[in-house]
Amino acid sequence: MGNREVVQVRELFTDARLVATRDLRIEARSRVLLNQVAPFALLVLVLFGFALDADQRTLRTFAPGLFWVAVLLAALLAVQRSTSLEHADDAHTGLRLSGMAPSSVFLGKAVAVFVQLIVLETLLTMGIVVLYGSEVDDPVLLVLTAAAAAVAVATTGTLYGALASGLGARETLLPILLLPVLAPVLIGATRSFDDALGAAAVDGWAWLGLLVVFGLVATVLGALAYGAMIED
Amino acid sequence: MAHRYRGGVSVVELRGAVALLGRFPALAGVNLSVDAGETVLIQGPNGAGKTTLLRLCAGLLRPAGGEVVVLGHDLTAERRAVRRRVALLGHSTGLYGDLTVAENISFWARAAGLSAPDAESRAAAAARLMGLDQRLLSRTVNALSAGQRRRTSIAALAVRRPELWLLDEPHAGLDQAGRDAVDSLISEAVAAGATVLVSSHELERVRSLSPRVVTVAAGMVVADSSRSGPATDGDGEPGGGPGA
Amino acid sequence: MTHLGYLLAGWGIALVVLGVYGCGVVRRGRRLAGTVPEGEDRWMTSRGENQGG
Amino acid sequence: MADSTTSTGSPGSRILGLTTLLGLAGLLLFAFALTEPDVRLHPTTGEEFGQFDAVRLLYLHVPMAVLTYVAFLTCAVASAGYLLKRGAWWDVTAHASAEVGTVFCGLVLVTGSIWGKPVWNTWWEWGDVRLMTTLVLFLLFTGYLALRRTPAEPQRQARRAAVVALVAVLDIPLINRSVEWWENRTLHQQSTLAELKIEDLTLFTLMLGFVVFGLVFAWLMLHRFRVGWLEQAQADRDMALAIAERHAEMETLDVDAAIGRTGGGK
Repeated sequence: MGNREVVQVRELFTDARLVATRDLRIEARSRVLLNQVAPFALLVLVLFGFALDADQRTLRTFAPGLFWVAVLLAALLAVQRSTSLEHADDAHTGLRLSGMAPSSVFLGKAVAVFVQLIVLETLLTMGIVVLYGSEVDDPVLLVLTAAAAAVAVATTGTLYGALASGLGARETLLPILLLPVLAPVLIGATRSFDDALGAAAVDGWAWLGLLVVFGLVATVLGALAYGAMIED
Repeated sequence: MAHRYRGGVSVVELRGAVALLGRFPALAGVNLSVDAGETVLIQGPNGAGKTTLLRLCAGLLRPAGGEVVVLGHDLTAERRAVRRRVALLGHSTGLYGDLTVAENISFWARAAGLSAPDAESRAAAAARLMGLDQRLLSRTVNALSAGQRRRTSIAALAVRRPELWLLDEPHAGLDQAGRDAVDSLISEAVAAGATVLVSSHELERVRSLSPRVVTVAAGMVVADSSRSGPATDGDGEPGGGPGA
Repeated sequence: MTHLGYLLAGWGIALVVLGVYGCGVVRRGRRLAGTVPEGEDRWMTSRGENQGG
Repeated sequence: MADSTTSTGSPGSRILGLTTLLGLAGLLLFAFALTEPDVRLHPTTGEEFGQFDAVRLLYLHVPMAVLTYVAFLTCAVASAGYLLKRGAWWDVTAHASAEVGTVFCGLVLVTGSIWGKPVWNTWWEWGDVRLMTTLVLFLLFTGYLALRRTPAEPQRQARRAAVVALVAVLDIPLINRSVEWWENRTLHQQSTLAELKIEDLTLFTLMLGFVVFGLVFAWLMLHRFRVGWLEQAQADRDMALAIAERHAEMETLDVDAAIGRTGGGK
């Protein structure tokens, strides 16, 4: 029977890749992330600057936290976009009828959101370097943290995006459900960036560990629970 | 296991089936049995439950009462097993607006588990059947008219070669050529041994396929051309209740 | 007694909120029990294994 | 005597309710009259320090905090049970414990804040592990209850809520860990109690607090569960009525007219 399981696992990843490439191709065509979400995220950075009185030292100290708040807000939009792709013309129903395992759809959509978050984080990193004068002390830690946090946000966001879909008040429900769950990610990623950007003396690698654990748990849990979310 | 019925193999077997939309019983106790290879026209006034009946058969809704067996699977217990073997054409097109027609069709073919080469060849055949020419194939769905979208949507379903077709007003929004294409699709499907349930207001057009006609009203089957007597099996009264 | 204001506020808020919530639950129960006919509202008997605590 | 046809009360729940009220009265007596305030003398200077009478808030705060976690854990277990077994009993239990737990959780935050002002000299302490964890937990379950209130097909609703509850409870250790490392300081004493000069009577009163608020919790759960159960019964009945109504529609419906002339169909 081991053979059958191998086939199933291969099918899982083939289908996930199919869904991921489709979502990314749609993004490449429609440019919603690049034209709308990314400018929004940068705008948030600028607004923080206004609100904190343009004091470069303050901004540099708080850059990690402001960075991750901006990422979370932009991630909400990315997740909503990812969900609305399926609901715009009820492709959602087609997916359920396709016979693809819900786990594949989950992984595929999460990968697509992950890639978009990485792009977003790259732009925002440039943003805090230019606008807040942050300096990168530890590029390896920075990159790994950005990747681990993106996994955590993409998987949790994809699961909760499906959860809030098909309900009356889905747009307003998503933030209050998703953001508290992501509280550890915000804290962990901020602390890790504190280290990587030299904003505070903390051990960023320990925090990276926490982010990795969160990401793994969210991936496994999401893959298992996504079916329960999209079924009627 | 297949359910035997009147000598044929029963593809759809509903007994007292109840289905909810939210908390509203859109189907309030449907009795219906369809054999393999049959073409069934489902007619009825707006709000009778035609769409819900088709969605229930596709395994999209959990039966809230009664017994629902499709292609040998009891849908109360397992609905996913049925889905790959049926095709449901609903009111929405189920397409991605930013993808081209060709990309949409081949995505749904791949999603149905076909290998890439298979998907391409079947997609080409389905596009030909629905009259989608080369120029249209490379256009994004956003740039199509409603009728062209409908054709694309049907083509994306045809690639799956389902055993059971569930067509919800397939002629709506199509021009003459499109309607003819739908009719030939139905004939081909039946010739290939598939079963077709079609709801339509285009009664005369569907009649030319000489289907069995089932009339639905208020969430129940109230008349059935294949029965000489009362509409429902067993108790005979449409108000007989959801045998839950 | 020191901190009397804090003590009254803490205990007062807690007991009042619990009281109001408890009354609300009981009232909801009364309203629902009125609409559900005899025999269907017996949490001890219907739907198998349950017992309300 | 009114019985379950008119309310969620039953002989058992009435006895429980009376015991709870008596227990509360007893607890108030112990907490305010019989126990001493927390006053310690500094070993060298001889100055008085401690929590003084503010300690009397702990007889309320600590038991409720523990019960909050009990409630959310119950909710998680019931949610897992629902996902595995699909019984209405699990779903109703999960909803009831989440609601009661959220009320308790809110009160824990409020009473903790009121206690913190005189003792820690601040209403709110960012970076305190238990405080922050409890706050995030409160927000998580506020979201859960909001989800519960959205209109949806009941079983779908139950399934989605179950996943949210499980995610929320699995998130607790991560939140706890992250806040703990975050500031590396906590005002909450290793155990608030270990530092107190624990006398027999203080300890007894605290234990009494656990028992009494445990009774309050049980009473609320019992009634809230029954309300949920009645809601299910009502939903079933509403569905039966709606089906009957649909059947009655047939009387007034002119099918032939609605679909056009049916010709040779039958």
